[in-house]
Amino acid sequence: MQFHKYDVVIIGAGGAGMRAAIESGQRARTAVLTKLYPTRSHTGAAQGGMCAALANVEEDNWEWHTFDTIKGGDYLVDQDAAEIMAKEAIDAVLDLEKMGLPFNRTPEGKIDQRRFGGHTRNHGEAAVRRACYAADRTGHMILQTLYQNCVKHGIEFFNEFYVLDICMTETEDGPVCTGAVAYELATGEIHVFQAKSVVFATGGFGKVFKTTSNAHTLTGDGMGIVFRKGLPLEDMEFYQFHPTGLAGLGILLTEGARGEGAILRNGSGERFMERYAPTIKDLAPRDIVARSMALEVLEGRGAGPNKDYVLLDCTHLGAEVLESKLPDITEFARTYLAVDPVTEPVPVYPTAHYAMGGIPTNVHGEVLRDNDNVVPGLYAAGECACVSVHGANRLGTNSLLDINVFGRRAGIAAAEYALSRDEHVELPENPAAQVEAQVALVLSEHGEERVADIRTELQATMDANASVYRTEDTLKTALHDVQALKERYQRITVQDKGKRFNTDLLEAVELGFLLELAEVLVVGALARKESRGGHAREDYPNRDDTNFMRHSMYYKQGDGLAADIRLDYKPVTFTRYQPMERKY
Amino acid sequence: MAGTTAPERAGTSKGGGTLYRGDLGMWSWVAHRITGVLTFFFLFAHVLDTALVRVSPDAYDKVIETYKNPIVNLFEVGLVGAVLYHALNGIRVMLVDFWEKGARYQKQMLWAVLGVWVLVMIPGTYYMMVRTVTDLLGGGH
Amino acid sequence: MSELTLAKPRAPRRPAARRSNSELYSWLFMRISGVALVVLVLGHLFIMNILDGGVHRINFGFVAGRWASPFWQMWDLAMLWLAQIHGGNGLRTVINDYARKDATRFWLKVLLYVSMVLIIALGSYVIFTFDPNITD
Amino acid sequence: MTATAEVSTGSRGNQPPVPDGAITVTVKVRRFNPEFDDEPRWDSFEIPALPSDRVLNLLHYVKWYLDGTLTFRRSCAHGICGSDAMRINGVNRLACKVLLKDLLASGGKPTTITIEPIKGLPVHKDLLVDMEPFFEAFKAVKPYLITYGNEPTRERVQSIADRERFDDTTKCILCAACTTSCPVYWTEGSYFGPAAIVNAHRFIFDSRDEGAEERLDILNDVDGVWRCRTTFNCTDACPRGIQVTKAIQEVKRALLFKRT
Repeated sequence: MQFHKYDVVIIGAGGAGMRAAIESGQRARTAVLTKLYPTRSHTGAAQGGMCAALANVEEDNWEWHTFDTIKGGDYLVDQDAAEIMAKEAIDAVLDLEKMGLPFNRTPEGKIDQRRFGGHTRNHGEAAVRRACYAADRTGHMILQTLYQNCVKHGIEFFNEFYVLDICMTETEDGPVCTGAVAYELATGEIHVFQAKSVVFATGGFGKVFKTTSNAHTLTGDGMGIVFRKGLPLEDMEFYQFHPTGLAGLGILLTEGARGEGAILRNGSGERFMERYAPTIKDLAPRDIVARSMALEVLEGRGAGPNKDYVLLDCTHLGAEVLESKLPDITEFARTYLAVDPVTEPVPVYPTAHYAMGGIPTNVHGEVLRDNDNVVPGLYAAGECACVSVHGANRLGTNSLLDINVFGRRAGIAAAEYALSRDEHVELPENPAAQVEAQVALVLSEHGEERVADIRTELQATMDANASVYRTEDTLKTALHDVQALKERYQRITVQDKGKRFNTDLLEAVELGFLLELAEVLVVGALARKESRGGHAREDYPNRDDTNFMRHSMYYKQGDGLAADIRLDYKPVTFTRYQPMERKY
Repeated sequence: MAGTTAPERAGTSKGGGTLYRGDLGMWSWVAHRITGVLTFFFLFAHVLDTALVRVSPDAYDKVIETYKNPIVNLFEVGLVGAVLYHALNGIRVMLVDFWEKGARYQKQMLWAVLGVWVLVMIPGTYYMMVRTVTDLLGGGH
Repeated sequence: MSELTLAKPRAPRRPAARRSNSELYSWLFMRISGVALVVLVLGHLFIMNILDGGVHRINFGFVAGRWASPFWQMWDLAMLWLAQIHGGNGLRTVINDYARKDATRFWLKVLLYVSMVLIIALGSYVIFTFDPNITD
Repeated sequence: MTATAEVSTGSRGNQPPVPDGAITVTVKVRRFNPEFDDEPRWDSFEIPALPSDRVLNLLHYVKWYLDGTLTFRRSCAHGICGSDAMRINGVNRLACKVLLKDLLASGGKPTTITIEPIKGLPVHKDLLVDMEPFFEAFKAVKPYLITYGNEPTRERVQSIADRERFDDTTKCILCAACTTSCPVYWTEGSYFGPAAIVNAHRFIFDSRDEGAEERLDILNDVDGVWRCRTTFNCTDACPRGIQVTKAIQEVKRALLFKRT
């Protein structure tokens, strides 16, 4: 076991983690622990853009952006947080530009902006050009730019260090976070990092689903660790399905395509979004578009031999627009489906994409231990966190915004907290004991269940029973399946028993987190007997503000994988926008 | 200055494995290297043999006789081929270096190099070998 | 007009001195000498091996005839120098690329440079001091 | 087949159902685990797969159902994270961007796919190599925007044409496919390699940047651009379609003629 001491430890090196690191690293001694190389993070897969009311190409202001975010989130958004995000969006974009991000430009040389789903002028009048972008690789550029600036500032990275636990020390004022425990993939060694503050920026858990735009590595590790520590998770039933994944594969085709004018068509060539969102049509928020697509297919109007997908028609955009503004997705369609978007429409279907819920935090990124109190020294930002600026449904581009605004805030807050403490709080006794036991258990011979089988079955049941549309029945099936799989998980075995880059072990541990988070998602979805944003219950098709205008909070009760989940609620913060019916 | 030099990679090249099936450009470079080294070594020998003119006309003529030997004559064809390839590919490399579109047309230029090489070598070989072959076959006069 | 001595606000502060340009010059030399050698060597090969009976007509007398002209003397001298340095430099990069140990690299280069100097010296000496009336 | 035959039949339970239209292909993987092996070796696996499968799917099949010890990196699985650069049938490719249908032997003959780690970096285990030297070279060229003086309040202005000038090299995902395809990089030398130069290019030709001279000085060094032999392996290997060799040539020309 090795021991390290830092002021701030950041877990995860995607957009939020590195944005936090840039702030924290210039103020305090900071270490970034990441299970991947930083540039492998899934921020790099984001395509379309990052919204900010720069008003570079048409009239816009951050209040409209706030409103769109709140309405897009079906009013489950904490409005103070949404205001902060929309207001700070402008500086967030300008900061990135100053760090070197190569945004596309207007003829005057300013940052160019384009339309995006749910982003409107004057509270819903018409689509507005708000998304700042770099072709269809905005996320790639953000990730690279942040990494470049980490190199510039000499940020200390521990690459391929898989954090499996955090250290919590009980004090008079309640639990305080005092460090993190990591497994070094290269050697199998355990490292304890003592820190004054710890920032989680570990991303989502899209791998609970089979068809997903998420990377193989997005297994909800951070959320899982926090949950196992008895800390709450918030709004986990709200999971976003991105409308335009390559059919059958889930590889993302940016909403920016529709922002540039692409049209969704059903099997008979009809532009069906005109029926569901007459004003902004194909640029409706993702939950609405995804549901509309699923309905078209359910009602037999799908395209293709099995009528199981719809078509994204870009053919009228012309080769030049596709090559200059949407080159990557053009290539994806060509590579993976052998479809050329220049000449033929691309088969698409909703794909699991983004967790609106996560580790509850306040607007400074401080992690909540209940509805009112924070855990001193513990922070979270990015997809793993729930501020909540996305409510029940995130608007396109707001995730890239989220990581930059709240990544920065968490980085500053964590560093300043660390600087305000003279001494490190003592670590709990045997901080690595649990991780050592966990690793030893996975490596020991105790069954014949295969990790891949359990994961495959988990993903299959989640796709079938807990995706775009849910009912009491499907969710109960899913819950039953997940619990049976959790039981089987107790008997897994891995073939690789070595210490060097044991990715077999890694996948087994990741599966444990996936199972746990899938269960929370399903339990939450069962309890929320309404339809709101990304959570659509066929048996409760309406929004129920009387009973459910509140955040769900999940707590793990007891130890072990089979422990119970306690459900609690937290009020939504309102500032100036009262809930209205959500029409586009 | 630390931090601005590329790192050494100790213990990298683990033997074995398959041959890298690189771009055509890689093979043209391999050929360029080989022809270059061969020509350079020939140059050593050639300067030494030419230096015999400072010793005596006889010594020089004797050595030059060996150049007229059929086998060595064949080597000379090889030498001309090597130098010609090296020269033509060198021009291609320079076009890649200095011509805006050189990189884009590098493959076409390589085919052109090979084409010109063949076109020159056919008559070249003929003229270099014709006397040797006729002598060898007992023809003459 | 008097010159303003205000520091330009965006004037870059140049860090560190410019390094050596030796690799640049070596690279450039390969191109320039390459072009010259294309003419010199291909011309030489054409004359010596192909034209008018090729190698079969070459003997002491032929050489004597050629080097009587300062043009051919200069041609051969330029070719000797350029080819030696061009080839030597090429071999240097080959050594740099493939020599595994620093010591190997060093000694191979010493060998290369020494032989280059010897050959250039010998060749130049022969061209300049050639005596067509040399006797046995 | 030797020891691998046992593994190939699967030692743990049933294999997943074989989809319709699947064909069986042989995947030959270069294995090496310094923890246990003295020498690298070849392992072969018989895998049922669809023509639309990516090579990454085949590797996952091996790892998940045949031999859990097979080790490689992967993340996004659609060619934007740069984790799974490896040598497939002799050339550097991303495993998630090569489809089986493009590797099938002609005329229905049995297909064998060889997979090896990228060359020129120390092998840690199987297909997983030490990326540190690669990233060190990247860091050495100052791959970040360098400006002097006060920052503007709004964004820096840049014309569409100026932005376009360096667009190609902004696509780099640092997968190392180019660098480890370079014959000069394979040898013992300490050449920076194409990827580092590409990332220097991205800033040298960015009209907002003021650090071009510093980077050019670095690349003018013994281990810099002059070691490039224009073999075009890097351009061929780049999964993002970056004209790598062209970018390197542009840096050379910048050094030669005007320095930017």
